[in-house]
Amino acid sequence: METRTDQRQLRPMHPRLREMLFTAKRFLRNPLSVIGLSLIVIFGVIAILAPVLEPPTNRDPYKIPHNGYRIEPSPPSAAHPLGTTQQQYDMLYGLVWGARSAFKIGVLVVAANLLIGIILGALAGYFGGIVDEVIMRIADIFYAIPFLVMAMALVVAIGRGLKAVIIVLIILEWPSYTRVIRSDILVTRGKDFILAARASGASHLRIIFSHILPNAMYSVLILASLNIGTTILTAAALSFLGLGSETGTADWGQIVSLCRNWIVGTPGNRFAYWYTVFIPGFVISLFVLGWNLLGDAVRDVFDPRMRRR
Amino acid sequence: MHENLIDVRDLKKYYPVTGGVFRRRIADVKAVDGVDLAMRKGECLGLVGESGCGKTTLGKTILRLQTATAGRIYFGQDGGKVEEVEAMLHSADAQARARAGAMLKGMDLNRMSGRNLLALRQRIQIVFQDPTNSLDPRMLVKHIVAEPLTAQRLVKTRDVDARVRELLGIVGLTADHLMRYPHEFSGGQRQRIAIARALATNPQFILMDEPTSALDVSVQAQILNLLKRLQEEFRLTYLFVTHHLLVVKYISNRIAVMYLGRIAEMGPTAEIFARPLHPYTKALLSAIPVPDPETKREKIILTGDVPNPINPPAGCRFHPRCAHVREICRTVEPQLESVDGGERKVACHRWREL
Amino acid sequence: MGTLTLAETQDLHTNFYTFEGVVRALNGVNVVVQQGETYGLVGESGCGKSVTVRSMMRIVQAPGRIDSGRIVLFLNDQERARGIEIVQRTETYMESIRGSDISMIFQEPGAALNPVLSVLEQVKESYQFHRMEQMIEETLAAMDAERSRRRRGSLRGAGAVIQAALLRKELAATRRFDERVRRIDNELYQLETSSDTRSEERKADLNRSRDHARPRTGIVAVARRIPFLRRYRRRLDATVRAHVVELLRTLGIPNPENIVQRYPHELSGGMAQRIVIAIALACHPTLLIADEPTSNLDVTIQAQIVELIKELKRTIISSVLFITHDLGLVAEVCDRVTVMYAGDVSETATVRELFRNPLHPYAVGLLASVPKAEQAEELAMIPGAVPNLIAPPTGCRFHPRCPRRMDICVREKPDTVEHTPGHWVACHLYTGKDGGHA
Amino acid sequence: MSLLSYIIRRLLLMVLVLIGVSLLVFTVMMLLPPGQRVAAYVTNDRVSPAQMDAMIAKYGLNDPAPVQYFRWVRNLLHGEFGYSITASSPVIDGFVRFFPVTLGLVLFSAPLIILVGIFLGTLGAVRKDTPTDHFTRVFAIVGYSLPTFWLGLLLMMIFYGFAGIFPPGTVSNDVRNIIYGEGYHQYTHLLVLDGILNWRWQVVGDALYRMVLPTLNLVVINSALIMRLMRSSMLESLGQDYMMTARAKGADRKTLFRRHARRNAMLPVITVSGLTFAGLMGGMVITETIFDRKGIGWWMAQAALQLDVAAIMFNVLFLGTIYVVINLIVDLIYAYVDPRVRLS
Repeated sequence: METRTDQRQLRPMHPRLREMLFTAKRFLRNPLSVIGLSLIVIFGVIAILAPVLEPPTNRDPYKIPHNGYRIEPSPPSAAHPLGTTQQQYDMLYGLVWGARSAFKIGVLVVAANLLIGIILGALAGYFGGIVDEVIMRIADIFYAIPFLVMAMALVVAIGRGLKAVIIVLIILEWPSYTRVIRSDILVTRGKDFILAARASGASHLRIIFSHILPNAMYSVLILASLNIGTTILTAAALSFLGLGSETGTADWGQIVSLCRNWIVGTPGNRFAYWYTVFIPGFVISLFVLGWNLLGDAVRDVFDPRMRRR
Repeated sequence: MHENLIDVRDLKKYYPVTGGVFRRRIADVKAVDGVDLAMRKGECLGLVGESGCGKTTLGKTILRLQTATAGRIYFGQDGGKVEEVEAMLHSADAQARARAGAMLKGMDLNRMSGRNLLALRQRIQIVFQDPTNSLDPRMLVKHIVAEPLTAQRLVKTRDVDARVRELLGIVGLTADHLMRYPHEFSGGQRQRIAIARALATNPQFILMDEPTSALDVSVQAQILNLLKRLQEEFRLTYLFVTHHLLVVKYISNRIAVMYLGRIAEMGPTAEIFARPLHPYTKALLSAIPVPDPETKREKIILTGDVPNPINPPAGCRFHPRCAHVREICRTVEPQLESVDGGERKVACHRWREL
Repeated sequence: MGTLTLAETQDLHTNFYTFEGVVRALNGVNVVVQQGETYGLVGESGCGKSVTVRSMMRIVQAPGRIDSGRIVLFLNDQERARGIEIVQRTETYMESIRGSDISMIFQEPGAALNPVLSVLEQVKESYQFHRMEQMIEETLAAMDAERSRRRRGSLRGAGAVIQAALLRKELAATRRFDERVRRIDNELYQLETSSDTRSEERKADLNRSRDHARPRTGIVAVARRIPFLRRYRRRLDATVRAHVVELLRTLGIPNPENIVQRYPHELSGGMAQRIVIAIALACHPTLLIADEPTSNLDVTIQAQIVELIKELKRTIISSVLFITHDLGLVAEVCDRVTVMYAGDVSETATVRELFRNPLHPYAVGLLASVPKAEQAEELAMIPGAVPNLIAPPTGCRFHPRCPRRMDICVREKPDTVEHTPGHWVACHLYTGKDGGHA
Repeated sequence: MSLLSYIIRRLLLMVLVLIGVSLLVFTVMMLLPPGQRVAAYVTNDRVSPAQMDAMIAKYGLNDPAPVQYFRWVRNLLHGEFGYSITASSPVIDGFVRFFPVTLGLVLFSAPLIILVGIFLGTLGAVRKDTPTDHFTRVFAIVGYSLPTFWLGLLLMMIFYGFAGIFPPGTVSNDVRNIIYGEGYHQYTHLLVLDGILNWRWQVVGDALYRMVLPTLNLVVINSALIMRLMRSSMLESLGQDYMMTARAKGADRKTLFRRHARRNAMLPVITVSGLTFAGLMGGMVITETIFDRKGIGWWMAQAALQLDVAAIMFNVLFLGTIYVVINLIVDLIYAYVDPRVRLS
């Protein structure tokens, strides 16, 4: 009765593994998180298997093949299972390889931001003072301009294309990571166990790496998983506006922009071109939804109030 | 006098209060405002007072978890040498004061840094109030207890495990508990882990910062008995900070009563309980609810709250709440003076008459 | 000390449905508060003392639920005979007695006050919820007195006439509402004894109309929203404010006119606790429940608050139910006391009897583990820790830590027996069932 | 800190941030070659390459960056913002033309976004774990998973493309004739307001009619965040100790939710409502592009596509300034509503 685990009489298992199993169990109990996870896994599999599912015909696999330049989209057929967009780009091919682009953008941007955010946030949060003041005031300036508007200006300055979009998103998103990490570090820094570590003679580096970061990491991980979704949305919006990838690139936002002119059908069939509008946007939504659900689930699982006492 | 392990002289700790447009320092919270305290080897000094009186700050400053605003902390220094430096510091000769300043770098815990400080860290340790907060929730017990050893590389890596097991044994836990996280333990057990960690480096001095106030009554007894046993077994010196007077009475040899950043009264436990001199101590002692329905005592009910330590009252800090206040109390701050020429000290203008 | 019962719980089970499982917080709790006494509930954290009183006021927070048991109140002479069972009563009925007949004060005065409402706004609600009729009457009386002093016909006089008319309307509506509610409650009370099925339907009907009953203010409700007409409320507010200030003054709060305008974060802990007490005492309740009212306060402030509660007990309140983990406070404040452990009632006796002659091994251990004023020898300890109530120990919940455990303790929950008159204990050592030593 | 010194401090900080914003915008534009930056200084679109080079020399676009920065700021302070190719007019004229369109939509949709968010969030919290709650939560999570542009296109496809109602554009041709016709005074350039002032209900009706879809688009996307925050902050508020005190006083459900819980729960929502503006401006670029409303957002999108440097710089600077000011106002409201900030 001394501890909880006594009651369950678990086999001797490494405690870290036990914690992970416990977390996984909680995670899987929530149907929404399972949906989120499955969506991401499905997209992941599609992205990995892209060369198998849709073998590239061009030298550059991210160029969507198209036969002819006929302006009207064509409906789904045997040759084009999901139909084609304006100018006869194959929808399915674009979507499958677009999944790769989406992961590339999301993962690259978020990973870079995590790195920048952790370094700057740790500097600002742990040492405080003038370092903190400078970093946070710079972050304030980035915060002061509406995100998408600033992204547009930056893309114009750097030059269009997927690479530019990725760079721009990294430049613009680091402040939110830095803020979150900093505030979490401030909270953690005030805890007694940090004082105890100092009383034990632990060095600054040791305190940061073995006490503060492991405890302050969770909210930034939540932020990261939620942010992959918004990152994809912004990248797609830029592509949609014509500032992202070039026409014909396997990129979801780009495919949607090809459908802009087809919302009004033919006089006989007002929904004649629905597929070209509906399908690519739906795929983006599912992908973003997956990440958002996942982020929510991660938040619930790691919420200190939801954890054991 | 020459047995003192710790000798604190005129210690002050102020926290700045910022305000105005440019967040300038506009005032100070005078958490600790001129404290002299000496602790002998092997004793347990109880530091009591109400919240906000500065007792926790004093403890943490002595441990150099915070740097004092002013004052000296001598740890394990030869008493004669301490007196010599103190005399030089207070001498009229500017040269002597400068020399004393240089000497302090090696003697005063508050001025030490780097290697010297690190070496001292082995000898002083702390147990916090709330074990839920003082144990890193993402570390295993094994690593928590070993931290003081590994952080300073005091023990060879392969010996760490054995030492941790030994420590857990000392505090009444078993090797089964090694591979667990703090949240898997009850409050009392967590406090045992914290105590094991404090013992890891074989310290001479441990600051007990309200170690039982977050615990249940029945568990409190377990921990108090453990602490008492450890003190005898390892000849430890405790500074026991608490607001619980009966706990202090049980565990301490001597008591220091703090009020608003200063020590109001100190002396041997039995004497203070038998014959409190300071009006604040009297009120404090009479306010303790005694777990015995048979004894009904007259209570001294103080009026008002503890004043704000940003603007402590002039003169005696206790005077706005004191029933025996005289004119002198409002203007002149009483100094801690010895009652019987020995350890019994009190800071009150009127202790003789009351 | 009176011997009439004021409130009692019978075999109360309250459970919390948490993520990790069902926390069986109360395991059939029976407590009796008598008229005129200060009754103590002692135990360590997690023993269920707070849950017990929250159940008695039916303010257990989600995910908690009273699953079975009865709570019976004997608040007035009419109910004296049989009492009112409140677990089955509607929420609106509970709202009418909370803060009026039974009030509660809490452990953390800082958190118990709403940070964005001023002291006045928080204290005056007690009057608004329960003493509206009296407040309007007083306002009208004051206005009448004022008018007779002033000459007729002035413009301000005309305004006052309209205001008084509105107040009278509101008063009438309040009275009609109170009358209606009283009728429903009366009929419900009569029906509770009868057991035929028709009465069940009628009861459900009555409960429903009780829940939907609102004061029908008609034109007044409209007037409240019209800027000029709304001014009639100012007079009423002034009356309530005067009551609040007066109340704070009786509680020994210096400078109450100033304090009522403050916000909670500007108050010290002791002052905040006095405000919480003021909220609870506004309507002169019969029973005051004090849930660890001084645990987070300093010793000298604690002494002030305890003294205040004792004083109020002498003057205003009939009974106090005092919850604490501090045996010292119990000895000082209470007449009778119940010791709880892990959702079980272990022992009930007068304070003197309990301290002199504790029977239950837990009570014995608890008393021995507190440092006394004259403590010389080593403190006694109870080994182990409070169990997790998701999977509570079988039989007597104390058995894993009990030094006098018997076989039967593991199997069977002990009945509560009256060992000597007025001294009740739930332990197999005294039930007469002998199970042999383990 | 007193409220006054709080306000002064915030104003000073605001000036600092604005200087920072101008530096940032300038830095971004310095990434472009001088040949493109010169557009910010020309005043009409008939400029030959030779004249271009002359202007680069004249305006010192190859000077060291600090020199250029101060010159640029001086020009800004004199109200010289350059010539916009996309607006075919000086930037300032374009601004006067485009801004009212955007402002009209913002004034219409922003209150709706906040109200819908607060209402649904409160509803979800009060009815926690009921179908209502689940519905609002799904609404929220879908709301911020949908791409703005796609939702806009879908709305257009369904309502305009299929049902033939809610056409795109700011006004119909008839109404345009009224507006530019005789006897119609454009007092504010806001269609709805001008329509009312001129007693031309046709203008008001048409302007509102065409704002339905864009508003719906913005509300669905932007209220999700507020809703979510309102729900969680309301739930937190409901779990506080003071709710227990209120219940122990005998408060009824209505008083509990409205007076005790919602007032506290609104505090973080106030802050985030300011942030919503940033989302709204981003949404505006997309929404105006899709629904063919010639406002600031549409202008910005055109300028970005056609490298209209003057317009881009001006818009970024303008939106940044507005955003900073709005956040300042929001903070002041917060300080006013929460006594803890006001008086601590």
